[in-house]
This record gives sequence, structure tokens and C-alpha cells, in this order.
Amino acid sequence: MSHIHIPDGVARDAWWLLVIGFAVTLIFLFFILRRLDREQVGKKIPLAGSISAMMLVTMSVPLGFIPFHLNLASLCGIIVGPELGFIGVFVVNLILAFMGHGGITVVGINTAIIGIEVLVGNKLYGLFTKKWKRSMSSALATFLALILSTAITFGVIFLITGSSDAILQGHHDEAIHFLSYSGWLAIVIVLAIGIILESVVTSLIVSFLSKVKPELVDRSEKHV
Amino acid sequence: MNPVVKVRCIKHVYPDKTEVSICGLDFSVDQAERIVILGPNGAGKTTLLFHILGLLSPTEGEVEVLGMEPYKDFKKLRREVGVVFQNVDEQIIGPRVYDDIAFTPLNDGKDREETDKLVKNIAKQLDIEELLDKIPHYLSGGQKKKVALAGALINQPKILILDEPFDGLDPKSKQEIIDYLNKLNRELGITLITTTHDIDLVPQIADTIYVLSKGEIVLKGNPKDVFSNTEILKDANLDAPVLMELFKRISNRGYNIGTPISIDEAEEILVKILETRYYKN
Amino acid sequence: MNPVVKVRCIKHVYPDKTEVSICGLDFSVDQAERIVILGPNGAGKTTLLFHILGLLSPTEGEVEVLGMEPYKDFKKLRREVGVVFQNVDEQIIGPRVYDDIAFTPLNDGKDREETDKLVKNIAKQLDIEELLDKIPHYLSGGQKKKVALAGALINQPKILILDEPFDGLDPKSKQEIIDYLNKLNRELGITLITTTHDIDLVPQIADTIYVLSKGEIVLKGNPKDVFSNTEILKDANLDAPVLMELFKRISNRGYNIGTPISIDEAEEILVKILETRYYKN
Amino acid sequence: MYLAFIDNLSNNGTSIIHDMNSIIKLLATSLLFIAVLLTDTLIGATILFIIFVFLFKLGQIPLATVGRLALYPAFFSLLFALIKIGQSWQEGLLIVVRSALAALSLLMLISTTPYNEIIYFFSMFMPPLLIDILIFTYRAFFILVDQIGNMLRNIKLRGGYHRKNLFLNIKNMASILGVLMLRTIEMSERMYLIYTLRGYDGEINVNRYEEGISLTDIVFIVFCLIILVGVIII
Ligand SMILES: Nc1ncnc2c1ncn2[C@@H]1O[C@H](COP(=O)(O)OP(=O)(O)OP(=O)(O)O)[C@@H](O)[C@H]1O
Ligand SMILES: Nc1ncnc2c1ncn2[C@@H]1O[C@H](COP(=O)(O)OP(=O)(O)OP(=O)(O)O)[C@@H](O)[C@H]1O
Ligand SMILES: [Mg+2]
Ligand SMILES: [Mg+2]
Repeated sequence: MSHIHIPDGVARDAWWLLVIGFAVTLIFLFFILRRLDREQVGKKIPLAGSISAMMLVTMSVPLGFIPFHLNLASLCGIIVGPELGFIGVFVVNLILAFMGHGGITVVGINTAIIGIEVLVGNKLYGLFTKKWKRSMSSALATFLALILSTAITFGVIFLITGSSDAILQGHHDEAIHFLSYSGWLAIVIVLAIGIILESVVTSLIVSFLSKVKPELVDRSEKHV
Repeated sequence: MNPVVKVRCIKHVYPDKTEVSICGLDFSVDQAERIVILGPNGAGKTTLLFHILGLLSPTEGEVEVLGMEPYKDFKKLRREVGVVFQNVDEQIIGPRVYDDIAFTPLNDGKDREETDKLVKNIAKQLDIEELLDKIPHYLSGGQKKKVALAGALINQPKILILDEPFDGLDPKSKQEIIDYLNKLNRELGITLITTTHDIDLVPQIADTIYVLSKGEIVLKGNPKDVFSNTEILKDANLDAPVLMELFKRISNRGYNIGTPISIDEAEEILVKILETRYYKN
Repeated sequence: MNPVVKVRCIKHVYPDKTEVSICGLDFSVDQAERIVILGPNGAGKTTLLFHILGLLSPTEGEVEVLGMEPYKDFKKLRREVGVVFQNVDEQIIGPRVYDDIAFTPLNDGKDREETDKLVKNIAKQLDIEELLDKIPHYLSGGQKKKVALAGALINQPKILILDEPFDGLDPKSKQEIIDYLNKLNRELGITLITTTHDIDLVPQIADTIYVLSKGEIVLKGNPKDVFSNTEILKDANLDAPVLMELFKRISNRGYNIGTPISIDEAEEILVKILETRYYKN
Repeated sequence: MYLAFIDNLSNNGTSIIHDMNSIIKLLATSLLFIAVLLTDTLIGATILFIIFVFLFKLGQIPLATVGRLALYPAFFSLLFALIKIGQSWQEGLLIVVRSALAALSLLMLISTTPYNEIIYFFSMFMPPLLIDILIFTYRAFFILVDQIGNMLRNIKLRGGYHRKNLFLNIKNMASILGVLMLRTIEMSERMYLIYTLRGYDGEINVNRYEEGISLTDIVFIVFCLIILVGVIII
């Protein structure tokens, strides 16, 4: 779980944030869909659908003893571009919302947050490949994209709960303080492992693809 | 000698509650025997193979491979059993042919040098040395099958399992694979278990045929016996190979002139009859 | 009568620079003709079909379908040509079988009522009425083929193109599809263009066979003629159907007793010979 | 894969909830969902939980497999709870329970309502292009699930699945995902060709299967309405 899926029911008091999430996501979607080239649209719809399916399926790949799953948002951004990638993230979040991953009232904000990974992953990769090897670039791009989206997630969490000092100052009650502290530590560790895993896997996939079908991960020519 | 594979009346329930049962006659394979499993679509052929491979555990019934329980002793058995599935595209994962063939030894902890020897050796046997450096994705259907076969054989398994290995191949590629499989069987004593819908090829790769239909193994025997059982075959949506069917019909019309299994045999039978009757023209 | 499909010496270069050429004899199909294209893996059969369908545009050479250029007049031709590809899974979009079959008429702007009639009608013909409400991924391989066929036929195309339609099907399902195709051809005059590696089925669905090999159409003719050309076939990695091969060999041994195309024919020939020679036993 | 499992439940289930009119069911579930969001007391939450267990039973949905999925949001909501817990532990607990209950309501819906019905509902307000993508996603998902299932099986048989050797395992899983990505993209290209041949030019028509409104539907929606009102009053 390299991503935090914000669930339903936690942001009751910060409904305005959910509204903003939806607004941002819908505006993006609106422009992306409008910008889809009429000529190309027939081609891109199956691609967007397939990529969304790929992200969903990826979650069932067992990584070994740790119960993590990937979602490859950054990789999809690198391969199909930020626009289709963003649509993919929306579709995935929408479907997962029904499955207990994330939630229906938070589809907007979750999409906006993970959509950032798609965008940042894609752009950084384009930037990095000018200097470095593709495997290195993709790892770094993914890592930074995930750090950013995680940071934003925390920002959102603090906005929702209305307190950032709760974790910093804690509580007079020692037991609760300890619970809170170790809980946060666990979360940070889990997230760090998740982010590293996803960066490594993304990089491995990119280097696989550059051996087998380099045009998919090539940025030297103009590419979406 | 103990059978290398033994299956007795298994039942499997898939998560979606589809029930597959494979009862009736016992399934029992000897070392170095060549088995072909026939049956209509959905009869449970692949399901049976999955049980033999230890990929599924039977809800009821017994499966024994080399004296072990495949599902429980998966790790041990894995090394003794090679597999090629229908869709080789899903089986070849190395970025280069070489990497793919080297997959199992490297994962089993063999070192690069030893692995290299193994890979080169198997590639030579299958005559795919010049492919080693290629990207599997762009190979032809027949070449991909050979690569998958190499990957399955590199561990020198005792049993080789093939699920519809001839699908989508042209006649020559089919024949090449058949010849190679028979060579493996003859020279190394590898046990072959194959499923196929290509009935005309069956006599070439079967010592024993099992016919699966409606949850039962309804027929078992050598090709001649099995394919003369037209009733049961029809009932299982199957045909006999064309040649056998032809001679069966002739025999039904009252002329018992034999049941050839290969085109050569059929030729000899007919020529003998004709020799005594016709002048050559 | 003008041919409905005409291909003259095309060359295609794929983006990765693989060159496929289909030259040699001209490819020319008449209305209501049943064509089978044979050739080894990678010969370019699918590539040829893609050109006829207008999915690819030839780098060199000419393709004409119903007097139009398929790549340019794609939209017009689309309605006249139905296709079933090898991998039917990718061809069925669902969400339900009904929606899938209704896909083309609805996209062509027919209203729901008319579409409904068309769907029900084609479903009845193919005997898949009880599948209409199902989800595609719960169907068996044979059922999926039928659904894809229904989707391809709903527009009542003049030409039906089938790329390896028998792959992975059991004998009975193959026969069902063959019978249905022949009925379509007989009753509605639909032109059939099929590729397959299932050589023994070819005589049943071919008026004319084209053999593709090494970039050339090397052979063209009715099944009897094509399949007696053993040299060229061998050169193209192909065999003749077992029966034809057998009788060919007999004829090579000096006994010209005919070239049967079906098992029934062969039976009659042999029984006639035997009748004059043997006592029934 | 639980998505496939749930799809099977919703398509092949035969319970009284499966038989309901989908739109009514959607509306009724929305009422329950709102009730969950508005719950402020642990007692209210407990009652709602009992109601969901009852509805799962009624819908013949295996609570152990499907209900377990509600633990994910519960886990993620811990993040929020940990902050709130500083203020009161009830508050923290409620957050966790609420998100699990919200997930249960959606799971109940999706386990008893086929995907195409839900798509039909979406098509009433979503742009057609998005609906098309959702339809493609659904088909592609089931094709890819099969493929990845086969690949994982093959890897396992070839000795490539290591539960304990994280390094090798991740390397192999990345290869699988690489192959899958490649095949996904090529598949989408083939799909595009095939659908163009079949007349696709950027809009798939979604069909609704006519369903009447039965007494059960009315009873159910009234029941949900009562619950919502009850939650608001408490
Ligand atoms: N993963 C699965 N989940 C549910 N049902 C399954 C699954 N795999 C197979 N089945 C069902 O089990 C039965 C046997 O399937 P199986 O694939 O073993 O048949 P088969 O003989 O190999 O057919 P084919 O000739 O088409 O390959 C079929 O009814 C099939 O639908
Ligand atoms: N999209 C593609 N990109 C590059 N090369 C291709 C592509 N499709 C086919 N080819 C190549 O073109 C040649 C002809 O392929 P084609 O698929 O037409 O053969 P085929 O006769 O249909 O073979 P099969 O019997 O295996 O289906 C082959 O060498 C193949 O590798
Ligand atoms: Mg099978
Ligand atoms: Mg082909």
C-alpha cells in the first residue's frame, strides 16, 4: 500500500475538502475528455480502459511475505501519458470505491491525489531521461511522485482532522500518547516500504520494457 | 512398478461453485508412458492437469504423483514435472529467450556458469541456438512453443505435461514437436501427458488414451481400442481420427481389412488389396 | 461477374520494419465463393486479412473489395464485411451478450426496436438465445465463438472473414460452426474467407484454396487440385488432409482409384472395390 | 481476486436483494449510506452493523470473504482516528467504525447488482466517453485477470515464486507485470481495430434491462428511509 486511500466517513466535518476534490477531478476530466483528439478518440478509449484494468489487476500480484500491493499509477503515467493516466486513476478509484478501497464520497480527492503521481511521474521521467538511464529515471521519478502525493495526503488528513499538533504534542494520557506515537511510526514505516517497493518495481518494469519494446518508454522522440 | 501418476475419482469445486468431477475409471500412468487425455470443451482436462501439478487441491478424491501428494509436496514435485500450457505467451517472461530458458535454474539458486551450460545444451537439442539472443515476443508460434518447451525441460523433469501444445501451429511445426517429444520419451524415458483436440495426431503420441466426458473417465486404452469405440466417442462429442473412422466404417460394412493407425499402415493395407485385384495402370 | 475481393502483389512494412509480401498468383474471390487461405506460421495470412479489412494500408500493391479501396473506404466497406478473429475474447465487449451483439446496429444508428429484432433473430439462428442475458466472461470457448459470430453477422455482411475460427474447439463444436457457415453461404450467398491450420476440415469449407508461402501465393485451386500438389505443399510446411494424402499415395503406387474429399466418398470408393473382391464375412 | 469474486456474486446470485429493481436498490442504499455518515453514537453504529449483517445474509453474501474487505477502509481510517483519539477515544473508534460501515453498504450494493446496471446508472449523468472507458475496463479486467492468473501459475511451476526471498520475488513479479503491460497495450490496439470494424466511433450504447418495481422494492426503500430518519433523530 504505497497509497493511502482516504475512506468514506472520515471527513464529515471537512466536507468542503471533498467538494474541492470532486471539483478538481471533474475539471481535469472535463478538459482531458474535451481535448481528446476526435481522430484519436477511438484508439484512446480502449487504451484508457485497458490501462485502468491493468492497474486493477496489478493489485492482485503477490510480492512475497509483505502484504503490499502496487498500483503503478506513476508507471502508467510514464507509458500512456498524464491524460489517459489520470482517467485511469479516476476509473480505478471509482471501481475500488465499491470494493471498500477508498470510498464513494472521496473518489474526487483520492483521484486528485493519485493523479498527481501520474502527472509528476510522467514529467519527471521525461526530465530525468535526458540525463540518466531509463531504469534510474523511472525509479527516481516514481519515488518523488509518491513522496509528493503522500505529503499531500497528509496535508489533507490534517486539514480534515483540523489538527496537525495532535501528533506533535500528543495527549496528557501516557497510554494514548504511546498508542498515537507508535501508530504514527508504524504508518511512516509502512508507507516508506511501500514507496520504495513501488519505485523499485516501476524501475524493473521500465527496464524490462526498454529491452522488449523500447518505444513504450522512449522519450527521445516526441511522445504523449 | 508403481505408477508415476495416479488419480482416483477427484472432485473439484471452483470458488464460483462450478463443480468438476473426474471419476469413473482410474487414471494411472506408468513411467515412460505416453498419455493423451481427450474430451470435449469443459470436460475437465485442464482441471485434471492442475491437480496433477499440485496447483489445485481436490475437494474429494486422491491424486498421487511419484508417490507424493502434489498439492502438499509442491516444492519437491515441481522439479520433477515440466509443463507447457496452451498459451505460451503467458509462459515466456524473460526479456530474451536466453533469460527465459535460464529462469528455473537461476531461481533454484544454480550459478551462472552451470545455468549457462544447461541453457546451451537444451537449446542445442531443440535446435533453437540462434534464437537465444532474440526477444521472445517477436518469435513465431512454433518458435515460442520450442522456447517454452526448453524452459520446461531444463530441469530434466521425469514427467512432461502439455496442455494443447499444437494449437495454432502449422503442420510442420506440429510434426517437429511430436518428433521431439517422442525422442525425449524414447531416449530419456520421460513420461508424457498431453491434452489436445487435434485427434488425427493422437495415434502418434499416445500409448494410452483417456477419454473424459461429463465428469467421468469413460474410456481408457490404446488408440486402436479407444478409437474403435465409436458410440462412446460420439457421446463425448469426439471423433476418431479420419483413417480409423474410415476403416471402422468399412469394417461395419462387412469388410474387416484391419485398423491402421498411421497413413503408412493404411497405404500398405490398401495396396495389398489392390495388388491382388487390379492391373497397374 | 466482378470479383468481390481482389489483391494484387501487396507488400506491407510493419512499424518495426518487418516486411511481409503477398505476391505470386493473384488473389481473387467471387461472390458466394468459399475461400480458405493456408500457409505456415508467419506466412502473412492475418496480414492479408487485415488488408482486405482495411485495417492496414499496403505499402505497395493493390487491394480491392466490392470495387472499393478498403483502407480509404473503410466506413462504407465496414458494413459489408463481418469478421471473427482468432482471439474472440478481445472481440466481445459486452457488458452482456445482448449488448455485444447489438453493438453494430446501435452504432450504425438503428433504433432499439429494430436492433432488438435483429439481435433476437441472429441469436435464434445460432441457437444462443438463452445466452443473451449472460456476461461474456462466463461463457465457454465455443459459446464465445458463436457470440462473436453473431456480432459479425448481425449486419448481414456480404463477406465473412474468419481467422482460425476452429482453434481450441472440440470436434463437435468445429462441425457445428462449419455447418452453420455453409448454411450461410448456401442460403444467403455470403462469401467466406477463412484461414486455418486444421487441414482436415478444409475440404468442407473451401471451394478454392490459396496457399501462401515465403511471400508468395504459390498455389490456388480447388481442394482436389491443391492437395494433390504434394511438392509445393511440403515446401510450404503443409500437408494434405489425411484422406487425400492416402489416396494420393495409392495413386502413386499405380492404382488410380480416385481422390475422395470426404470420408463418405472414401468409404464408397473402397467398398466398391472390396465388393468385387471379397465375400462379406 | 475479489473483484472477480464479487462480479460472480452479483451476476449469478439469486437472492431477494439481487432481484430488486437496481435503481431503487441504488437509491435505498444511498439512504443507508447517508445514515452511516450521520451516525454519531456507538449504539447507532452497532444497530447499523446488525442491519448490514442481516442484509448480507438476505443477499446471500459471504460475510467472511466480502465483509472482510471493509477492514481496508477501517485500517486507513486509523490514520484519522489516531489524531482524533487525542480528543476522545469514542470519537476515534466511531471514525473507524463509520468507514467500515460505509464500505459494507457499498459492498452490499455491488455484490447484488451487476456491473452493467451500475454503468447504466452512471450513464445517466456521466459523459459517454467515460462510460465507454468503464465498459472497456470491465472487459479488459477479466481478460487480464485470466492472463495474470496463468502467468502467476506458470511462474510458480517454474520455481519463480519465493515467499521468503523478497529480492528475487520482486524481480520476477516485475517481469510478469512488464509482460502484462506489453500485452495490455497490444490488446488495446487490437481491440481498437476490432471495434472500429464493428462500427465503434466513440460511443457504446448502454442498454437497460427493463425491470418493474415490486413490493419488495418499496418495502426495502421505506425500510432504509426509516433507518435514516432514525439515525437523524437519535
Ligand atoms: N477458474 C475457474 N473458475 C470456475 N470454473 C472453472 C475455472 N476453470 C475451469 N472452470 C470450469 O470447469 C470446467 C472444466 O474446465 P476445464 O478448463 O478443465 O475443461 P477442459 O477440458 O480443459 O476444456 P477445454 O477443452 O476447453 O480446454 C468447465 O465447466 C469450466 O467452465
Ligand atoms: N504488428 C506487427 N508488427 C511487426 N511484425 C508483425 C506484426 N504482425 C505480424 N508481423 C509479422 O508479419 C509476418 C506475417 O504475420 P501474420 O500474422 O500475417 O502471419 P500468419 O500467416 O497469420 O501466421 P499464423 O499462422 O501464425 O497466424 C510475421 O513474420 C510476423 O512476425
Ligand atoms: Mg483446457
Ligand atoms: Mg494469423
